[in-house]
Amino acid sequence: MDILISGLLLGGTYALIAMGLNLQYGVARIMNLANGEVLVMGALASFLAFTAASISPLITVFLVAPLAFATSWLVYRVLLLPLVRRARTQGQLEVDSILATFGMAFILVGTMVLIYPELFAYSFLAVPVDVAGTTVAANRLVAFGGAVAISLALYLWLNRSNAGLAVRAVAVSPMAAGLVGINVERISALAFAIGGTITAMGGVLISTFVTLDPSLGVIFTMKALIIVIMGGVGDIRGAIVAALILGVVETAVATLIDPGLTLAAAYTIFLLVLLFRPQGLFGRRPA
Amino acid sequence: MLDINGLTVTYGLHAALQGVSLTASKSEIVVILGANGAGKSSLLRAVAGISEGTVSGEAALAGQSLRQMKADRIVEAGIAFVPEGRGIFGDLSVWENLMLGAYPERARASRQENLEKVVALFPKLAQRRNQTARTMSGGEQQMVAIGRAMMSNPDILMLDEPSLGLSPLLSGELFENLSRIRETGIGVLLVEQNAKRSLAIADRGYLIENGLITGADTASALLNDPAVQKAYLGSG
Amino acid sequence: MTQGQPILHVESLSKRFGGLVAVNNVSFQVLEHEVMGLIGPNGSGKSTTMNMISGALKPSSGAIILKGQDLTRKKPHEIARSGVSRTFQLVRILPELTVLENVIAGGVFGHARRWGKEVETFAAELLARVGLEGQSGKPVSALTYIDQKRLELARALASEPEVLLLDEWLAGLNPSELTVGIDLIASLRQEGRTIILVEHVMDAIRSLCDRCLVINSGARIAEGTPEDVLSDPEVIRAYLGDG
Amino acid sequence: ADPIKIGRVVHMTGPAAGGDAASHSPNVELWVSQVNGRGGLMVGGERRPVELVEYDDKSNPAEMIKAVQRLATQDEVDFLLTPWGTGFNAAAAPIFAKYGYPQISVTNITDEIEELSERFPNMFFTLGNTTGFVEGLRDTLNKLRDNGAIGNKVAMVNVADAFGIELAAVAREVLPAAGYEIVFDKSYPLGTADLSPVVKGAKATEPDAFIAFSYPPDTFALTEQAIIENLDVGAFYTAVATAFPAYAGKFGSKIEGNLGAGGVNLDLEPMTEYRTAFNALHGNQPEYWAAATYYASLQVLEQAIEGADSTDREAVTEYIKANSFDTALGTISFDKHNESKHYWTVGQWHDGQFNAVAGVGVPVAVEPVAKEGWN
Amino acid sequence: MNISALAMPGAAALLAAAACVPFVADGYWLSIAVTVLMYAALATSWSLFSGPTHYIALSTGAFFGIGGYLVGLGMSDYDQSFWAMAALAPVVATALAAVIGWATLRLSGVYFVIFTLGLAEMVRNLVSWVQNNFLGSRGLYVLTDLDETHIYWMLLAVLAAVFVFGWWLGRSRLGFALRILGNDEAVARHVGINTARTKVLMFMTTGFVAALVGAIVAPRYYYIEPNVVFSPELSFVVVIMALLGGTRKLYGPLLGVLPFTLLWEVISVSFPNATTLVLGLAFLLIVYFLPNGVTGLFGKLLAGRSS
Ligand SMILES: Nc1ncnc2c1ncn2[C@@H]1O[C@H](COP(=O)(O)OP(=O)(O)OP(=O)(O)O)[C@@H](O)[C@H]1O
Ligand SMILES: Nc1ncnc2c1ncn2[C@@H]1O[C@H](COP(=O)(O)OP(=O)(O)OP(=O)(O)O)[C@@H](O)[C@H]1O
Ligand SMILES: CC(C)C[C@H](N)C(=O)O
Ligand SMILES: [Mg+2]
Ligand SMILES: [Mg+2]
Repeated sequence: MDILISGLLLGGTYALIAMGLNLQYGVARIMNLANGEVLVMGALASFLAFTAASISPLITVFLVAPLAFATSWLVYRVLLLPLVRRARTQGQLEVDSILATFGMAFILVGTMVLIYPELFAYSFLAVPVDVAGTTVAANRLVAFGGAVAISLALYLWLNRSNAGLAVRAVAVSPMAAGLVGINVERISALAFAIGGTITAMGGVLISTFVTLDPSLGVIFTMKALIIVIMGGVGDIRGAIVAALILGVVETAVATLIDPGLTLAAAYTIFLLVLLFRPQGLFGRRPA
Repeated sequence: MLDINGLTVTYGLHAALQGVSLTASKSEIVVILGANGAGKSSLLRAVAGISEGTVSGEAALAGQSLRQMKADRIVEAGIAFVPEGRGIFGDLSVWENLMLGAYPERARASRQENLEKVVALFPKLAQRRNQTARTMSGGEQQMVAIGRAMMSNPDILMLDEPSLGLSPLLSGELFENLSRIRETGIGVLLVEQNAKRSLAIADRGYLIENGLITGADTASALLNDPAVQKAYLGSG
Repeated sequence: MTQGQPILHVESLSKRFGGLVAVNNVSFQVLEHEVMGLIGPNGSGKSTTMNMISGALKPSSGAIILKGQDLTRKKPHEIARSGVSRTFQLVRILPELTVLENVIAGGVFGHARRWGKEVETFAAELLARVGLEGQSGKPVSALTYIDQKRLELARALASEPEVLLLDEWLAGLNPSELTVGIDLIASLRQEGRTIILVEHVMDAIRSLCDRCLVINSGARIAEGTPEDVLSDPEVIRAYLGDG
Repeated sequence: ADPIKIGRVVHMTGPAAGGDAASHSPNVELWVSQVNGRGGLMVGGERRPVELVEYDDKSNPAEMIKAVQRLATQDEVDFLLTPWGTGFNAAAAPIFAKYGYPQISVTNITDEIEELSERFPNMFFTLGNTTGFVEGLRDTLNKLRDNGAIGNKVAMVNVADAFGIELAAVAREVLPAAGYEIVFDKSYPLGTADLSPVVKGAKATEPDAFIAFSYPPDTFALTEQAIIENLDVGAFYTAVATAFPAYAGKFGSKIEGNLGAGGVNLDLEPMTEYRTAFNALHGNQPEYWAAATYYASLQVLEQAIEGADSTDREAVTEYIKANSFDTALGTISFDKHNESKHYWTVGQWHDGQFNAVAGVGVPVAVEPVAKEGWN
Repeated sequence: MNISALAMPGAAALLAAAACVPFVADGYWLSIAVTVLMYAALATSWSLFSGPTHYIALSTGAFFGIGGYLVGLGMSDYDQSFWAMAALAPVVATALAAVIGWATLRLSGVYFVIFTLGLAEMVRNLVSWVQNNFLGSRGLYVLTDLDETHIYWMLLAVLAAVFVFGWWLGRSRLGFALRILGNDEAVARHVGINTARTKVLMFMTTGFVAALVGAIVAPRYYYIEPNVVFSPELSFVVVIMALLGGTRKLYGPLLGVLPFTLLWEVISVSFPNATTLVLGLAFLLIVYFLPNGVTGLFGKLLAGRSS
């Protein structure tokens, strides 16, 4: 029980880390290596707002969203679209976007170091809450709530709205999407921007219980990539399920076996999933 | 309706299409015949706005130029395209494919009406509405692709080798269906290898060789032209 | 050339994808020097059968035996070495290799293995054989569609296979090209190659096959000479239509 | 007059950046502004200003080596400041030695001091050694045990990285030898997202003391989890970053009585002077551990240059070995292994300040007290 | 014919010239040269596998780390000589590469990329855990009498060996199989190539070289920390340098490493306070203005001159 609850909470955190990237990679076909840095940016914003102006992260989360959306949109239109347009194959785009977003990650880290080079440490809702007999931190619970709300909203949007249908169509086949009158570039930009927004919002929520510094982004990027791949590229359910599995497995291993083996366990699960379902939990077979 | 004028497509240094002009109207089937690599697909892809090459020349639908438009605007203008290899959403259901067909604004109002037309034409699509498109057989996928194109309420439907890989039975059905589509008032611009069958249902035809139009006539005239018979009807 | 002994035995072959039975308990034999047609409606399991013989798919049950050698559980490269060559339903050429290298690729690792000057000479001969002489230095992207098909055929021949699998090799050719294609396969038949042919082009089936197997929904519905099976009412109903 | 060129390699980004930004950089700024405020260092009868040349290595040792080489051979700096981190100081040692620069290392905690100083006679050690640190912790625990504040049961965790592994390995010998029973002993990887299983596991063993040989992000995470879980122990120790003002900034009064690596004696007059000057320049407090020692290392360099009355590196190195220096830590000198046996090992938070409660060769102003809950 | 006739003596002359660098370069330039050689060896061997197969392996950091770590561990804790450990480390890494190669064979494309990216993390964690629980070391010092000159020569030898191997590979069946595999794996299988074995073999080769390089440069670091030797950044940098140079030619990666290292250096020196930021900008510029890497640019220049 203990393990399950803590594990699910951790899984919620992972979902926050991975959902945005899943949209960006699944729909806009950009393997965004600056994903972690965007998350840390969100955390930095939250930290500065909290310490300098005593703004609660729960407010910052909504302040950050439009900003992240606008910048991500711009980044896609200005920096990434030229790469998408010139790429002849998916492989070429992958290489180009790895190089470009790696550069962006550097730029973001460099910028954050100029703004605030030390640890972003503040305390928000660090109070115990009892959930079915397990003590958990309120801030983690809030973040979990955020993860649930965001994934629910995302799921409904993707499956119930016209724009969501278009997003899924682009994820499946950009070429075919163009042929049914979907403006692929606009939808891709939209998906990329929403992905960036979710990641930045995740950063705000995560900063309430994780102490970060400007250089930690790469850790989140790696985790996010693993979750996205494990869940199946372009599938929101997959990312969420994979995140929860990882959360529970890591907690179980840390509690029952040895905390030193959590990451090893995570990778083992990852490998097992890929060996038995090479396309990821909810992924599509390669055509 | 669709007027193509001096259309040229080049891939790098190679000119696949060199100043091609042709027209297609509503309620007619126009077939384009040509050897492999003659530039037929290049032509359709350029009109549909998904050419990988450099396009120059003019293409207009009802007087509205399509040249500067992206694929999605062209669909909006009234041209639907079924590419070689069908280009359906393999991972979505049959029904979702059809619904996506009605994504363009011009098609939203008449969605129900078009859906009825499509289902009347391909009853199987209604039976298999929840099947993942990828798991359908080749012929069924072709129905999905054509049905989806019709859902966008087009004035002109362009098809690139729709009978490729279909069994004799299914390709027979396909050509019948094309005639029926014409009856609904849609113009059909068709690229086919199966010259005999396509000329049999077509109103007019064009011959294209090495990127140039080398002949244009009514379908029946083409069918009886000895040169055409030799080159495209395999009467040897 | 006269037909010889059976060299390929397919016994009770089945393939299931989840709930779908794509190939259902199919058995047949292929004789040496024979061209056997495998026809049937779309989705009837032809490609799946070919994929199992070439090892691309693992059979769910049944056996495939080539010249006494059990290929059922073998990997594709092992099967290729045992003497099975194939082309693909959608042409698959190696885009970054030259025309000649594409053919060499077939002759280095497969059934008959050559290397160095020897394989180059042999590959050049094969290119001439399929009508591509003088094109060996070209990048493959410069080839027309039919030439790409020729190239794929030359690659498949380069290992001197015991059995050649052609899956809709003629699809997409226009009538005049089709004539050329049919002639090319006919000349292979003359040489005494053993071929399994999947086609929807009835002219080709009629003129090329010694014998035909018709399947529908994964199961055999007819077998015999092209004339016989193509006039079989069941085959007409399921496959040909009355058109 | 001719400026004296001083080189430094900074970790602006990467895993070592946070430590550098907290313990080194602001002190370098402070020292340069003070020295140049005086008109420079007094050498050969004239004041020569200090000119700083800095490069960023992004926490990459290969980059650092290149940058140090560049400082030595291209910029031809007169002196080099030492980099942040044990590994970086080790990697830099051969180059410092090759060009004869004195290397007054600070953030460099190791038990290999003897061997290193033999190999690199220019290398000095100021922040203590691994065993010293663990012994300081043991002595602190002993005092608390003697007071009856804690019993013998110790839960120990460590970050599975060189620093944490090394300290934990020493502790596994030192603590049992002093009669402690290690009831919980686990490591966790750097970058672990959720440390609640660790704290829960430790709590389940009902320890009297909790010891974590931790790094900055996990120092924060472990403390927060302990608060959430209400881990009620008489001694709660975390390692690197406990001494950072950000630690108090985050947890406020809840960390009253927390123990941690480092600490300084706030009653020492030179320490107060240093902290006041720091605050005047930067508008905040320096951290309570290596910052003062790093500043002291700069003072040592300053006094050695002026004392040797030369920028000759050999002369300065000899001067450092032979003399004692008045620094923010008080008067310090180096033993035959170039080690300054003047350092604090354990500090404790009290009223928003982190006071040393154990040290080697330095006065300690306060005695450790038991931690009484998380309020 | 002309060019290849010149290639051998040309390469030999180049090698001889490179061997003399330590006699003329001062410490700084030598350390740049060491860096160049290190990355050149890593990037070239990386592209032997990843170039033709298009499998972007991000495992360099893992194998490099194993090399450095084993040297540190052996010398610090087991009193082994540097030479013994430098010989052992690549063998261990190769064995590990074999196991991982077999386990991940079914992964293609991006799945393989991500797995290899995680590999360095996983190995670092396992190694740390083992050390923590069973070895309990006290800091891994690599104290040798080797200086940068020796390291330079060793790396040069490794690089030369990698080039010779690459040259041989380009003419061998294995190399040809690799090219086919990179074009179309299904075709490769059906023409009789044991794609699994081919991939694993090459993966092992890159693992071997990376570990060897890691072992050789370990004395340069003096102190081995898992979180430094198992750096994911290294994996990325190697890939980026190789892609920048172009992976189609054997010398491609070298053409990436050289300008990249120098650019990196220029930026570090010119923008000491914003190195990372400016590097990021430089990266973007490279991606936009050098889409085909340095060899692509070369090709263009050559084509431009001949036409
Ligand atoms: N994306 C492309 N890049 C470069 N060349 C191309 C491209 N697409 C087509 N070509 C070339 O342009 C010419 C015309 O090709 P196109 O596909 O239009 O012919 P087609 O008449 O449709 O032939 P098929 O009957 O084989 O479909 C061919 O030589 C082909 O190789
Ligand atoms: N990988 C797969 N997963 C699920 N179903 C599959 C798979 N491959 C084939 N099928 C299904 O198996 C059946 C047989 O397919 P197969 O490709 O063998 O048909 P075919 O006879 O070659 O048809 P065509 O003439 O259209 O090429 C089809 O219903 C198809 O949808
Ligand atoms: C004193 C310390 C902060 C040293 C640092 N943890 C290191 O070992 O690199
Ligand atoms: Mg075409
Ligand atoms: Mg088939």
